[in-house]
Amino acid sequence: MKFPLGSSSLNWMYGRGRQSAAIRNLETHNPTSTSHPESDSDLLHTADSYSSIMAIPSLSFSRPTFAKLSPHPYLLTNLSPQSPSTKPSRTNGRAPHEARPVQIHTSSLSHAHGSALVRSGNTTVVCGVRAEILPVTNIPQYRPRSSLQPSTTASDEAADRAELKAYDLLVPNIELATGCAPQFLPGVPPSTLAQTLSTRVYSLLHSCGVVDPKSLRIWHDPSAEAKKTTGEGDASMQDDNDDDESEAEPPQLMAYWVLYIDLLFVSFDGNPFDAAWTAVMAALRDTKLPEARWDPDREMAICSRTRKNPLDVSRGGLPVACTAAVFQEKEYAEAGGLAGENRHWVLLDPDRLEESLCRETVTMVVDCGGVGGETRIRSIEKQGGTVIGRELMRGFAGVAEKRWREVRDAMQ
Amino acid sequence: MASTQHALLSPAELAYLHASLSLTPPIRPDGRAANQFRPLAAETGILPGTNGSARICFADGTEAIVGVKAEVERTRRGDGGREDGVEYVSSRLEGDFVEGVSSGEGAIAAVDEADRVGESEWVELSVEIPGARDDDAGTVFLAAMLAEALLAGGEFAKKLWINRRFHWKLYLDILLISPPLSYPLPLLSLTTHLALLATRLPRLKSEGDEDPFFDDDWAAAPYLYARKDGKATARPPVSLLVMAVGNNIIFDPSKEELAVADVALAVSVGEETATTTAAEADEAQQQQQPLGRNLRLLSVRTIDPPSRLTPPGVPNATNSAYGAATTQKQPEARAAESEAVEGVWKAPRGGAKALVMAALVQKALMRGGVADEVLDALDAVDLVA
Amino acid sequence: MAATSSSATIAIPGQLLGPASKFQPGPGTHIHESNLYSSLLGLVHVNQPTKAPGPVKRLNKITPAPPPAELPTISVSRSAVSDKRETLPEVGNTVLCRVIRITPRQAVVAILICGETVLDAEWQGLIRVQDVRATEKDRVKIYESFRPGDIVRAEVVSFLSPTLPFTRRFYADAAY
Amino acid sequence: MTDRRRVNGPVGSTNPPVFEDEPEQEFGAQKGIRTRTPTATRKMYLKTGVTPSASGSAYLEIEASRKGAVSGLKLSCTVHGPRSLPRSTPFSPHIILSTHVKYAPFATKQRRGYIRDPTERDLGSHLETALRGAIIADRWPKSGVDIIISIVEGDHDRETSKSQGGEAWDMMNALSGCITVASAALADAGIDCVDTVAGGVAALVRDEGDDTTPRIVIDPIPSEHEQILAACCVAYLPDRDEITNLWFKGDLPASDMELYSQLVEKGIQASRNSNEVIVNSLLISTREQQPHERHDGTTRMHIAFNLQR
Repeated sequence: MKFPLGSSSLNWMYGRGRQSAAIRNLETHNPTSTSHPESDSDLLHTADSYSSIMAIPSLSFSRPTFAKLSPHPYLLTNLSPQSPSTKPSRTNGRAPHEARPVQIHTSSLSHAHGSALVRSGNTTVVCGVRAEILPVTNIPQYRPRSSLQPSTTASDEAADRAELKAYDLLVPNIELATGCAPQFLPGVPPSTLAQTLSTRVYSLLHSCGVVDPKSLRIWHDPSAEAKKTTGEGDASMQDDNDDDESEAEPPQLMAYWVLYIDLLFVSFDGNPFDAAWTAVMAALRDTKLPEARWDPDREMAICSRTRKNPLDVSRGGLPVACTAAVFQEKEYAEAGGLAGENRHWVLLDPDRLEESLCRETVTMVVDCGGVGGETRIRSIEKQGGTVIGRELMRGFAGVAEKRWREVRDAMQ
Repeated sequence: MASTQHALLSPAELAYLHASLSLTPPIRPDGRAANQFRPLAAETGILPGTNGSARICFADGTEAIVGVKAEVERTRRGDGGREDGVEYVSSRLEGDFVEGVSSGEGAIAAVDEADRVGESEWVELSVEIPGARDDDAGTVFLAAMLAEALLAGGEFAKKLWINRRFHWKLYLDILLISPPLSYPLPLLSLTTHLALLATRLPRLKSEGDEDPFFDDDWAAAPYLYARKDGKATARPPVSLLVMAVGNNIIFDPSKEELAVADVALAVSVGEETATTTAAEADEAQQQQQPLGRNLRLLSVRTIDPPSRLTPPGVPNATNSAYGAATTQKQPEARAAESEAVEGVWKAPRGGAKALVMAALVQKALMRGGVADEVLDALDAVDLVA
Repeated sequence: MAATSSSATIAIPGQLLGPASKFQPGPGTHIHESNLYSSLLGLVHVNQPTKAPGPVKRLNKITPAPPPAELPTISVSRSAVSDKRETLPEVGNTVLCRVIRITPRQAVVAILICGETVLDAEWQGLIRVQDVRATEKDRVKIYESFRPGDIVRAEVVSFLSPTLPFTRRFYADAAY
Repeated sequence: MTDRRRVNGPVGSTNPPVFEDEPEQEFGAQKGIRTRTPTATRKMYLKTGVTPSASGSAYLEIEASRKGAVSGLKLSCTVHGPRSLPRSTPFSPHIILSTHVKYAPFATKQRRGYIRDPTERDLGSHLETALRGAIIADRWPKSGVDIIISIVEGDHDRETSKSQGGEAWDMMNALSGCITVASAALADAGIDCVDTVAGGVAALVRDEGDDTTPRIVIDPIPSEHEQILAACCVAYLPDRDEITNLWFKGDLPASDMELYSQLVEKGIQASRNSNEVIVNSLLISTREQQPHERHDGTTRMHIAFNLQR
């Protein structure tokens, strides 16, 4: 199909193909009225002198061609349609605040303790959670914790988090170099993007306290060992319900579970963080750790094949990441000159093309599952640009809530 | 890739070479017979610091040395390992956690099933080709090929068993010390073969599962491959390079010859060992042929023939002032050429018929065939360890 | 098996299309043992022969030496079955490309669109100074003609000589 | 080996969980006896176009034979190109093929590292040989194509396979899967091929039980058999009746080549089966193909990943 704007030919008439001209032409939908810098004039004259060789063809481009040649004006013209009747839509047909539907499928991998496949549009990511045992003897400067009381007070929670972080019990890694997109070919060290993503997931995991360290501890409880009732078997995992035994011989903490959280992008079409985070959450909720007891003679933790306990991720609630990119009418090159009427659009859940054209992005992690369903903002990240201010941010929270519900429903 | 370095021949030369090799009998550039190996000079025991070593120099100037070093290593084995599937076969990435868990059902079970068990982990084989990185696909391919032949049937690894708690760890360092003038597989394989034949391990003095200690008298050290009156009862495998051109089967091709191969195979051959493993028990009855060697087929790998990457010739029909242009992506032009024009070289497409491949293997394994000759030739080399 | 595939119109790589004696191989096909096989996944087209291409045309626009009798050309095209298809720029194609960098001798361009096809991979091209325009070639200054970032329309004049990557002739007025 | 560019986790070494064996109740059932007929391959699911941003892509899943005990094979393959070669590379009259096979960290029993190990590189070169025979290289001079396969889930037993070097046999299954999925992805990418190459595995096995005469089965699962004596993996072009890559490994008496050729024959049969899967999947995807609507991979992936459940 032809691109609606017949005038797109202008880019090549006067603009010397630079998007500056493209934009001008697209604003004033009139070939001749386009003003162009002096620098162009001599070239025009050159052009005239050769019109003899070949008549100037009227170029008009098909959609994909236009998109390839000058993506920015292409997206711009989509967002600012001529007729006020047609609603502004993005090149992918979505409305600015419309996110891609999310699909989540869990426990499809049999070698992982928990796994999830998350698909949002054409971005597909697989997450596998794998638990391994870290004997406390392997931890340099390990500080044994005596208290068995289920940590309730804030200070305890803080201690718990410190524990998670100090011993590095959560190991998220994101692999992008799987050919999931042309720019991510394997055989190279992790790209900056991949490293950033891993780190963001890492810090968010800790700051949100998603994983309850209690469920990662492996205890040795001599008294429980003494009378071998399967009931006490649980004692080795959950310390809360064996306080009564604890007087006799205090159980000791012998080892930790370490969760290796590996993410593999199968297909990449923008907004990797939201997808990755959703996958991590889904996989963690899917994770079941085998019940482990400490075998003092062998000095190692022995797990049961049959009895598995789901990982406790209740404390962290359900934080959901929601990312948007800000698309500005003028690119940087122009911004200086025509600062005045620089329109912008906030594009939720940007795809590859949009990400390549936007400099300003914001990610808000919200959790609406709290008491009374009121929204809690767990984290806000914003990079680049100057558009998003307090007002926008406030509005964006609303968008994030909507997104949260979508993801929550997908999780069910 | 490295397994198929380019031979710099013009399409005309390729066409000529291919034609002469497809004649019956084939005419090889160096005048060899179809199944004749390049003459070679071999010696063993060149590296006194090793348990066994060898050096082979082909007439064409390619040369390789192999050194074998053995170290005593504590056997990693854990009952946990077994059920969980943390077995040693693939335990590169696994920590040494099972260490110290050497007691328990698993270990006992392991000993029950066979008093000596070997792990492929106990052999570490590294190949070095000048000018190729050691993680280069071609080098890895070579190493994997030599290793899989050596470990086939699990017989070799068992030789390294000392007792339940200890084993020999064998390091094979295979170096090509000349530039790779031809595909080095045969050379490397033969050299490795000799080095292993010459390899001796100190005699074990300790008994049972106690920490092993050894007889320091080197003269008393037994050969890794036991020998009776100067002849090895069992022998390491050899890998032969075989290729087919037209209807001819050609052994040990030079680089140029390989460049026009229709198909090339690496065939690894072992010799029937005196001790029959469980693996061979059932085939034992077939093994009783008296004369010649009882060869065994250990592995076959397809070598990507470089011929696929050779520049095509341009028939006069389509040749023109724009000669360069005719080779451009233009389906008609290509397809029209693909009707083979006499005397115009065209890189082969597709693969090879199953029958042809079978014939190659057959030829290599034939009783009294090439494999036999090679083994005999290697027998002639007297061993200095 | 592919050869006995149910669909008549859809071809699968390796599918038998007909004897080479009855058809002329078009794009997306190859000859094996004097039979025509498909080499692409796509739809089969059979074009009845038009007029035999003149020898001059054959020289710069490469069609094969036509068989004695004009045969219908059979070809397999992906256009119908896939929206993304990569094509190699051929001599005579009109391409749109973006100037990457310029030197006094030539301008290096990345080819974005070839004919009607939007290319995934950006193939590199060269505009030699003598190819910028038809007349006064000696007066041409590359830096007066192009700037990095310009989009230019060009025609492929040569391809594939190992020394020169591509060469293009430019109709200057088409470019601006 | 600490990689500063990744999150490395605790300094102290961690161990995979070690299970106390609870033999009978669930294991007895799992001790594999092959239920399929010797000539039956496992169910396969193949879908092209799962990675729209790539030139071509395909996803292959081979069903798990026994729930829980053995995981199925899950492969995702993307093809990038034909693309122009970097300026540094010398002129080539052919398309330059580069293959890359990588296990996902969670694909196998041991957690895999992110750096390719020799096994993966070896798989890569096998795959390259298999594909180079299939593609028509001279259609794309001066171009390169990258074929990247992520093994999302390896074909691995939960318990150790009893035969020595069970992993080595698993490699063959993985390879044949790689060949099949790559072949589909190449077709999807529109790279000229002489045929749709497909992989197949056959093995000479001895079963536990009284009759211990070796028999040949296709698409073997190591743990289902007492012992694997030999196995071969072929990459086969059905319409040309040609083999582009043959990998045999094991221990056979040279005296009867019969056994060997039978093995290869079965391997070909196996690859014929997987070829049918390729052809069907290609036909389906082509039929339902409307331009600008190639992204219906969604629902398929969904189904695919649900096969497990």
